[in-house]
Amino acid sequence: MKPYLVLGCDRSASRALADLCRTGYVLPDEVEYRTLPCSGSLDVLYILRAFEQGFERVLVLSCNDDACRSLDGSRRAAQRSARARTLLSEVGVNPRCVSFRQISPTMAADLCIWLDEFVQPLPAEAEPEKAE
Amino acid sequence: MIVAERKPIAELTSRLAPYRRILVVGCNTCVAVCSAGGAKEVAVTSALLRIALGREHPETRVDETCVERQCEVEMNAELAPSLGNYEVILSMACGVGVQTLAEQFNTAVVIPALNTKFMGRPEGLGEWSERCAGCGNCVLERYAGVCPITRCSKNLLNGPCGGSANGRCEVDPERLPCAWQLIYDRWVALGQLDRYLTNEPAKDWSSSLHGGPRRIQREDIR
Amino acid sequence: MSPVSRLQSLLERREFTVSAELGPPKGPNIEVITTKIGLLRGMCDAVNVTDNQTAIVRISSAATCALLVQQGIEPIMQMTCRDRNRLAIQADLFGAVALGVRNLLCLSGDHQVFGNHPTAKNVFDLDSVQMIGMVKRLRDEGLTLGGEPVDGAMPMFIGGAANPFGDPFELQVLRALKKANAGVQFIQTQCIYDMVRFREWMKRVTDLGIPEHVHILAGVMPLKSAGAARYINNNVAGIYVPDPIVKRMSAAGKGQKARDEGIRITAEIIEQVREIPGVHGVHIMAVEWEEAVQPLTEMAGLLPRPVLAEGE
Amino acid sequence: MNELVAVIGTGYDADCAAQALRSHGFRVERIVQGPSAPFQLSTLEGYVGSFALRGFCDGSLTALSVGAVVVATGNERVPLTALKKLPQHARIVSTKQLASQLTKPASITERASRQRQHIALTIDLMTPASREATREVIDLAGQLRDKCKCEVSVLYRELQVDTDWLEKRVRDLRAAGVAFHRLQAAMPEPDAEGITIRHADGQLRADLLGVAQPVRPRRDHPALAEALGIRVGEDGYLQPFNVHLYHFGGTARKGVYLVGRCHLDTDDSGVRQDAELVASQLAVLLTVNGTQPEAVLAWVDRAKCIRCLTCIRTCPHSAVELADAEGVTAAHVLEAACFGCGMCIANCPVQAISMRGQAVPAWLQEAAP
Repeated sequence: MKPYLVLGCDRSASRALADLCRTGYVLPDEVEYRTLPCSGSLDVLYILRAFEQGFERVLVLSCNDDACRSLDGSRRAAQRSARARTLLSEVGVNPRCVSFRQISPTMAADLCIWLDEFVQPLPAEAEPEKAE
Repeated sequence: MIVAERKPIAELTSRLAPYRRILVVGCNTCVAVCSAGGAKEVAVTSALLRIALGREHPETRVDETCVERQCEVEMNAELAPSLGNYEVILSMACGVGVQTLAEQFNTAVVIPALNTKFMGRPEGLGEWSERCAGCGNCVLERYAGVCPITRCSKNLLNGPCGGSANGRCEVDPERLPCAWQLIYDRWVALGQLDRYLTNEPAKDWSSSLHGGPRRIQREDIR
Repeated sequence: MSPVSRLQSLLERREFTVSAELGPPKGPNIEVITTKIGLLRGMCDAVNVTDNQTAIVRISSAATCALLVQQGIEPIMQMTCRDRNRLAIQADLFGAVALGVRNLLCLSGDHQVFGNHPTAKNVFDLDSVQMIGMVKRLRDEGLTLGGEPVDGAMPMFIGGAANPFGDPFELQVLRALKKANAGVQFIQTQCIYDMVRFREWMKRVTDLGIPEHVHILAGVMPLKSAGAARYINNNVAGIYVPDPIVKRMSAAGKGQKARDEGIRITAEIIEQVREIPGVHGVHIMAVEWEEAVQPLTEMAGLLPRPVLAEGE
Repeated sequence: MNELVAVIGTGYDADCAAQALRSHGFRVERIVQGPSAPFQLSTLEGYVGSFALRGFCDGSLTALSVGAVVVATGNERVPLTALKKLPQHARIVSTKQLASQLTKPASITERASRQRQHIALTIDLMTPASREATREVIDLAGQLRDKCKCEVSVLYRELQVDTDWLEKRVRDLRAAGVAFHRLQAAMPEPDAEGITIRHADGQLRADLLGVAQPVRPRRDHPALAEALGIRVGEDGYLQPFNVHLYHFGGTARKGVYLVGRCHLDTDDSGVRQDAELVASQLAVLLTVNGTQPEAVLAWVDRAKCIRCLTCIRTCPHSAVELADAEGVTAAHVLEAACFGCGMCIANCPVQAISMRGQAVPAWLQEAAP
């Protein structure tokens, strides 16, 4: 069982990841990558189910706001990630275990850094994070 | 339709803490349409309960099901055979559905998961607002189709009060339009402003809940 | 019908009347009332007692009015629809009349969200127009709203409120007519700062012939500071303090200087409203600042108040 | 496949669109939009290749079957009288008016020519520069210089020279003695003898000032967009900026295209290019291959659907409708219109929608309820 789950949009994150892998990059062992046809299809349930299944952290990767082919996908993905954080914090899961980032297909280098950060331990909480 | 909203999860988990076998029952009618108690919200709530309750008691079982209309005894009948497997039913219907389950299954513990809010309609995606207070004696004809009992914060039948400014109600200007502004605008549009000059007498509230719980009987149908 | 109260007598004699507001204490501390009576005695013709004003719980209007009667001050009892149904309103009215209260101001009442019990269930069984009609029936027909005879006479001078600064403007004009039709004898307005709008409202109600049957009492409220003016503009729906007044208050500075300027502005407003045909009196809402009434009435040339002969 | 294409709009943009479409073999139906137009558009139903454009004609509801819709309504020019800060003076005229007088006898331009007057032209006096205004001013400057032999100055806050053609024109004009100056914030000051205009290099005196009228989006865009199931951007032009759609005349609704100044800041030559681009895309799209469904599609389980309309309201592509089949009304995904984004799936309150198609990720197939 891998502890970390990445849900990435097929139109940006998956392409950036493919680029990255062409350079010889290998996903860290702890990370499972699942593709979404568009981040607008991100369902709050996908995130909740992931935690039920035993994942400890989820990273959602969507396109930039003006780069969603379906116009609202990135906005919806951001809002559904925020909703998942609120719901999870209600059941005692650290909301920082769900993160959301926007990416374009050409951002392989950034993705590399983000994935590296994603597998690091969560920094100690300075103060309770405000719900988005 | 009836519009409802899920109670905070913490309230549900504290009510459900003593139980290990839980059946979450949704309703696929009004509360599904307002995204509060259909199959989707049943799945979300159940997942959250499993995470919350399973932490201390991994043996906790949360099962999900939905009936078409929980206020109908016949539609709930399909639940009967499996109820023996559960200690508690978490009903994700409106208050009517919860009470129907409680009446129908007299040995079952039934807990409401939703707060039933109002009779209303969607205003675009993800937004619902109240339209009817069920007063039992509809006055809409006299107010150009805008209900002052429901939509005026003070239920004024001879409004507006002095707290109407720029079309908004002082009670919550961000969210509430002034009902009397809406009535006025409609009257002006319909050329019926003279209707305002008739003083509306004190309302007979006996037809509303104030007259006690209501019941309708139709002998021709019975 | 002969006048039932001093206020009614004076208005019918076409005296320009002065009434002032008295906010009862948030508990049974009669001393507060006595002190305020001391500040208002001789400064006005009647004292208006609020009924859980801004939905904050206080000693009841009826009890305060009864105390005023005992002390020889004529009260105007405010009664809201927010806290009482038709039974309670009529019961309290019987009691108030029995204790010597004669002037009544019928109000819808501020919504409870603005007060100190925002989780309360409101009543609003009646609205203010319906309450006015009910009181008129008690008095003129001797019948309760339910249709049964009233045991005893109900001499009452019936008042209502109006907000010339609320929206929709046309309804705020016509609503005064509805109240007049329901039986109101005097109308007290919301605090006036915006003379342009007030003049327009007066013109419209005069065109409807309302001042021929109904005495209009102009509401005024002295400002304590420029901050208070800005607070009103930002937070109180249906009152508007125009820019020039806010600027004058700012220019006056702080503390006593600002308070003096507030009183001066109010005195000027009183002088202006006095000139408007149909305005028969002024109602001073010096909320929790009853000390302002004396300098204000003095400056506005409203003193001394007329004295009624015995039995008048 | 219906090869009739509706072109909405009048004027140059719509003419270009119609011409380009005809040259690609389409039949074209011109639709005039506006309060006094004979056909009042109300809705666009259906999907690419099989649209029904519904509207009122002489008070009765009619429908036009088309394969695609091209919007070419253009933009609006702001009249100089609407520019509050601009002094209203006989010496200040619009560049459009100047251009129209060039060929007329006894016109202001003819007099200017006779008296060898100094004419100043501004590109972006009041609002940001547009390509249309830039092109108009550069063209006019050349004509005034060459035909009228006037002294000409061009004033700008921003000079958008982003095509080879324009660059060459500006170079030629400079060589021919046309002065180019950057505008200052101060407004031109007209008096009885002339106009004083301050600029970055000092100030100049001109006899006439030609002001290029600013452009703005048409104000009927929101209503038109709503009828067609597309969107208006924050700037008021059709289709918000989107890297997938913006430069290609496409919208989030398959088969609805935009040509020219209703969505782009462009000039006449840009409109012609845009029309050609859209026509060639439609030529590909309106063949059987072009309207093949996407590899992932939303699919509604009719038995589960409660007709709550959430999916219809959620879909950014107008790809879901209520449809009757076997006596049951339920949400139905129009495959030719669906982008497979799955937005409706996550919003469905009864989990009645799932993904179908060859490219559905394996984990999602397992996750389906």
